[in-house]
Amino acid sequence: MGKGQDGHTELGLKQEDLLAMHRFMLLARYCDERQWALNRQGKAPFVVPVSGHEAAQVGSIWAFERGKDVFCPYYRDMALCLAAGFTPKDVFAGLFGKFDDPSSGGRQMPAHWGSRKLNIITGSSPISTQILHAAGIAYSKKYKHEDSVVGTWFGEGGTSEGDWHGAMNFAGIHKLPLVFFCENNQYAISVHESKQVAGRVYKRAEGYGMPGFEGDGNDVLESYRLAKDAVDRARAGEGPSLIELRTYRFYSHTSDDDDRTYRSREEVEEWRKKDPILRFEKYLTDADVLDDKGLESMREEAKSDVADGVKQANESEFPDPSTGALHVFQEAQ
Amino acid sequence: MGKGQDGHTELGLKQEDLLAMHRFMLLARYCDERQWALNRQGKAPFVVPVSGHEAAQVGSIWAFERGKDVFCPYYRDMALCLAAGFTPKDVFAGLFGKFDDPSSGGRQMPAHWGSRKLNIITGSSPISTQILHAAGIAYSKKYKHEDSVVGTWFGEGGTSEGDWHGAMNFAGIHKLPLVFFCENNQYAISVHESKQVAGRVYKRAEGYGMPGFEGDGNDVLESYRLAKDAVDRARAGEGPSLIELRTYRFYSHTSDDDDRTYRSREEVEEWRKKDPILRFEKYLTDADVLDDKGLESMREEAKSDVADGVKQANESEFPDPSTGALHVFQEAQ
Amino acid sequence: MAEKTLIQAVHDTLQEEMQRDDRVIVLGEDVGARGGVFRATMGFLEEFGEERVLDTPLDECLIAGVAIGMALDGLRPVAEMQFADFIFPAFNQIVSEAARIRYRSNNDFNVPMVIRTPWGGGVHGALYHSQSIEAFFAHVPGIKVVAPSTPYDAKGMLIQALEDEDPVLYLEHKKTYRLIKGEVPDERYAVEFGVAEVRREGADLTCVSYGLMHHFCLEAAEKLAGEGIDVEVIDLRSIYPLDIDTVLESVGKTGKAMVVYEDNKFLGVGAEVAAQIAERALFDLDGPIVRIAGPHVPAMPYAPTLEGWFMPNPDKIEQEMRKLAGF
Amino acid sequence: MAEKTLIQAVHDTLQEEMQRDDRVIVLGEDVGARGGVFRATMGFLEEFGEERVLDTPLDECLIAGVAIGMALDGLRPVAEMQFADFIFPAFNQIVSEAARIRYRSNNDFNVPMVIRTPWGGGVHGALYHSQSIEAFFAHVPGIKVVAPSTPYDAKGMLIQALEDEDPVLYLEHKKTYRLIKGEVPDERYAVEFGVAEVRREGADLTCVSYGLMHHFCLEAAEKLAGEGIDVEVIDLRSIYPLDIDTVLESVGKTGKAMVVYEDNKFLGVGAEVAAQIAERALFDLDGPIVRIAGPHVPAMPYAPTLEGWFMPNPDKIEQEMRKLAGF
Ligand SMILES: Cc1ncc(C[n+]2csc(CCOP(=O)(O)OP(=O)(O)O)c2C)c(N)n1
Ligand SMILES: Cc1ncc(C[n+]2csc(CCOP(=O)(O)OP(=O)(O)O)c2C)c(N)n1
Ligand SMILES: [Mg+2]
Ligand SMILES: [Mg+2]
Repeated sequence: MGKGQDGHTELGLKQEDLLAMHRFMLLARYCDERQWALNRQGKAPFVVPVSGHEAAQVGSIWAFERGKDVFCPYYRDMALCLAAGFTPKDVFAGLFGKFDDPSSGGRQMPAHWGSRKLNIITGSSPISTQILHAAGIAYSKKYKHEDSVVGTWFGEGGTSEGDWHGAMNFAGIHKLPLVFFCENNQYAISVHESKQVAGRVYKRAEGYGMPGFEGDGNDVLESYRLAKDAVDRARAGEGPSLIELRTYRFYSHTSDDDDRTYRSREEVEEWRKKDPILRFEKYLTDADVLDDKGLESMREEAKSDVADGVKQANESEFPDPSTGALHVFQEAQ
Repeated sequence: MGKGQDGHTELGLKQEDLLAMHRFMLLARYCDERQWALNRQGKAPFVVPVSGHEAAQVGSIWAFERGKDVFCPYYRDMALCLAAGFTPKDVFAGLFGKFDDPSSGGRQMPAHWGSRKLNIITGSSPISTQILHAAGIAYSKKYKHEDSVVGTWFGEGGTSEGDWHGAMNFAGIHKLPLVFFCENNQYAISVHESKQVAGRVYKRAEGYGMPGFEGDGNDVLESYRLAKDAVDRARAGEGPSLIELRTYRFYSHTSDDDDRTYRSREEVEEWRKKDPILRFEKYLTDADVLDDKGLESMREEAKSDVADGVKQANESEFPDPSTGALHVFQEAQ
Repeated sequence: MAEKTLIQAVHDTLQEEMQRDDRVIVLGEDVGARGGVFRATMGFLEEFGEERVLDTPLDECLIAGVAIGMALDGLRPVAEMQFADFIFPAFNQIVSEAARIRYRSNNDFNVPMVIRTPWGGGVHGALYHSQSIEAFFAHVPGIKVVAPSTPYDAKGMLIQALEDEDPVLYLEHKKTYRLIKGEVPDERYAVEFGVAEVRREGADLTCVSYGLMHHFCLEAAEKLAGEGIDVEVIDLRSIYPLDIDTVLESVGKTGKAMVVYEDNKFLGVGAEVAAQIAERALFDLDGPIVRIAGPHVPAMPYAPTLEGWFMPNPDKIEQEMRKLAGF
Repeated sequence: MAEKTLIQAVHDTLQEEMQRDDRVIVLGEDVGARGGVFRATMGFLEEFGEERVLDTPLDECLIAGVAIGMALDGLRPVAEMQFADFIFPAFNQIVSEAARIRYRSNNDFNVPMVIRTPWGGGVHGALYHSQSIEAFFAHVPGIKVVAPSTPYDAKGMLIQALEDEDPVLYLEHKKTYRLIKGEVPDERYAVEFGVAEVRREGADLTCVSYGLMHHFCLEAAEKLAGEGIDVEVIDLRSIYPLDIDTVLESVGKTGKAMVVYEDNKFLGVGAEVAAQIAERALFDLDGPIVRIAGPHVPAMPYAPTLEGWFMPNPDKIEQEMRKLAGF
């Protein structure tokens, strides 16, 4: 945890922050477990897991001001989107492709997050395109003299596309209020980091004239701390930062993948021991924020919220086929 | 010059190297002056100047083994291509778009170099595409256990495209026998380096796991020294390097440009004083390689070779229109 | 009302739009001090400052992606691609992102951006400064593609593009930049997309084209008039949406159709026009649907002999018109 | 001779070609330990080693550009784009480089590379895992585009692609991967490009298609046979070069033509086929040239209700065939 048992106070976090952060991590974890179960039952053809990344996501978004700042996440960021305002029902409406999926009304695959209301910019499948949108939005904020900060998230695989390079370069040149977060889980589907990234991601920051940091993405407070410093710098007009949060995904890349072809069971086990949620639970009890009973009741509450979300999403409808032709362009008024 | 008056001996260069290097710089300079004159006379609709870059180009290619190593230059590299085997006649056949233009038989604009015979890979207009070709060729050389080294050249503007990023990353991952040369003349047409490159080009090397160096591109021996070390490392299996050679172009970007809109005359004058050819002439006299008479006769010889080249290219034919449809695909045998 | 060249019309309109709406911002390579390599943004830097007249790094993917971000945040970016031939690094951002964002977000987001770019040949630009790109993008649902051929339309369609709530690819034929002059009203007006213009009426043959070719077709038609061949010449102006009704109406009258375009023939815009005629007006026809287009080679070569060989020109068009009229 | 699925045919052919020629090298995302997300290179890493079975960074521009370099240096790279939808970052390298290198260098250089990619819908892939991309590339002179629809052709055309001295885009419809089985001879053979195959003879109507749609067309044709409507079904197989002669011959016999494709209609492959018929065989026709294709929306949505709405299917095709036959 790096800062001892009252690390969070030093970071300016209150108990209610800790509880809320923990709640979103739990919600994400249980949504994930439920979506896999639904997948096995044949009720969800496609699943993108988040487990393992919860701390990196919740910690980093916690540094932003919701309602004012803007987020360009990627498909892995379920915990982040929950913390930004998605409900479990929203997640499952997307999973099932129902008409009230807030991201796309059932048009996109699950985990293609987006919501104008929540300042989560619509995402697509092609990797890393959102990073340039983030740069454009950050430029616009600066141009309009709004003091919003933009955050964008991507995997270490995402750093390979030209879009990443362009956005880093542009943000560096214009000292944009933008924070780049790399959730480095060491694999892009099956491709190991060593075949993906020459050198190290965070070390590239200097070449773009911005500071780069590496942190433990399984530590929600460390993720928060690095993010907070970067967001503060950005808001103060001191420009962009790159933060690399090392983590691991517990499951296969998606339900279409089988990670046994490329990751040893030992390696997966090793990382499961570093479970960011277990780790934060230990912090919470050590810091006397919660006792075992408190932890347990938070778990129960989160589970039940997730179950409710599944139920509501289940009861909702598929989009009407007659709507398929709508919204290619603005409809004639 | 950095190394004092016998710098070249320490670098392993013989007098004949120096004379040849000087000759190619002169040829390039006079070709350039002639093509501008032809442009003014309405005899060459399009001109890409090289003046100012001669030392960076000749110095860097001198570190390679011609006939064995492979070159992926860009349009600015006339001096480099002359040193690699182009004749002045070849240059002007390309300038006029004649059938015996070795690069393209008059199909491409001038300065789109290429020659299978000379291991100069065909280049195009879209910036930076050649850098990935260089990476693929370097991979192929390694795959085939040939000990050729590949060199690729580009402007600082060229570092902005995703192709550059991809090639740097790929070369770093696979420790390819490849040297990247950035001829940084501080402008991409009118766009100043400060709006083009966040941070510094050579400093980006580390982020790709390779060494990066900065050198004075108006110093042919320094350009050679940096290139030689890098080529040696590459040939020894120690992987790629990035070398940034700072220089300046004396003329407008091309004959379609007018640099007075974006460069002060003072700045241009300042850099003209650092003329790489004058500088090398001083070195050659200081090192007693040539006296003034020797310099003068080299100039005369180069000028007359250029005049001959213009004459020959003038006498040659335009491609026959009936050939326009050929070579889209391999012709049926 | 003043007579302007096409490039002047673009320049002045953009300037006026920037004066009236500070959401409008231009970005691209050399749009600043240089004023654009074709001078479309000449003087803008001085007038609007470097934040609104943004010289970007040499990265078209960045230009498009950043413009999308600006549009998502409420600005009206006008992104310049220095030459149409260099738009391809931005293909993914334009096709996968700009064009799909409204649809994929179920109308939650939209991308009101304009991409301007000089296209077309006949200027000794060789393979990479002469290309036609309209067919690639007109094929993509979610983006509009327009190609004004007169200064009047250049103004009206640029204003329309800026008012559009969706991405517009606005193509400027570079050979027409200074070649084509025309009256441009001072007041602000929009030219609707998806409305073709019959610029010459005729009874014998319908000729459909756009861009520089449209002017060549008019020229050819004028010559044939002397021979008593009366060609109706339609300027599509907008490639997508395509005003097929105007074309069909004309074909219903003339019974003969040809499409002239500079792009290579295969899957060029003429293919779609011909296919729609063949689908909807087959029995109006008393001659084959003729397409005159560039040969199937990768854009036009540099040598004057080869460039001439590549380009459709008024003579070639005139011959084909005569042939079809006599069918 | 063995019965294989289409994906097996691709896998086995690639494996055999690598065994016989060590210039053949595969590269792409997850082609190594993962064996490709569709298992096209399963077991290759173990057999050929990681230098020949090259897991690349997540950068399609890199994949194409590096493959071009390899081809220029004498290798025979087979680059995999994980999904056709993700080929766009490589658009510039493919269109500006691979396709133009022979022409621009006046035959001095050439690029014998193969790009394999899974395309098409009907697999719950939504907007970005369902796209058709053939029209973009078939429009580009200098690259060949093929789309085998049977395991037999998958083998023969992959071998042909590897023997070709120019770039080939080899499209594998992902819905056919396991759905379509067929006999595949053990010996090595090539299926020539530019030769369409009449897979069902008929006198009343010519139906042209490729990929998954070809199988749907066969299905629809079989159903109509019971009603006495006799449809000739042509599998184009190769989009460029396009075997228009086979199509024209058939149309000369039936007098009616339809083209079925999954891509959106506007400037899709059907536009070119229709235009060529309209240009060369207009007076053979006694019905409009019908195109059945996807609607003009940015690829197919995820929800089953919407996916079903988007995709042409045997029923829709059957109805259109009946309508046209009765014209
Ligand atoms: C342009 C593009 N190419 C390929 C893919 C297929 N793909 C989806 S996710 C992925 C791996 C991404 O890895 P990383 O960025 O590390 O994120 P992670 O999944 O590990 O969180 C790949 C190759 C894609 N979606 N888009
Ligand atoms: C993809 C692409 N975009 C834009 C251009 C237009 N263009 C040609 S050269 C150039 C500037 C290049 O600058 P730099 O790389 O620094 O090289 P220099 O000319 O200074 O030697 C530009 C923008 C192009 N050729 N290709
Ligand atoms: Mg990863
Ligand atoms: Mg430069």
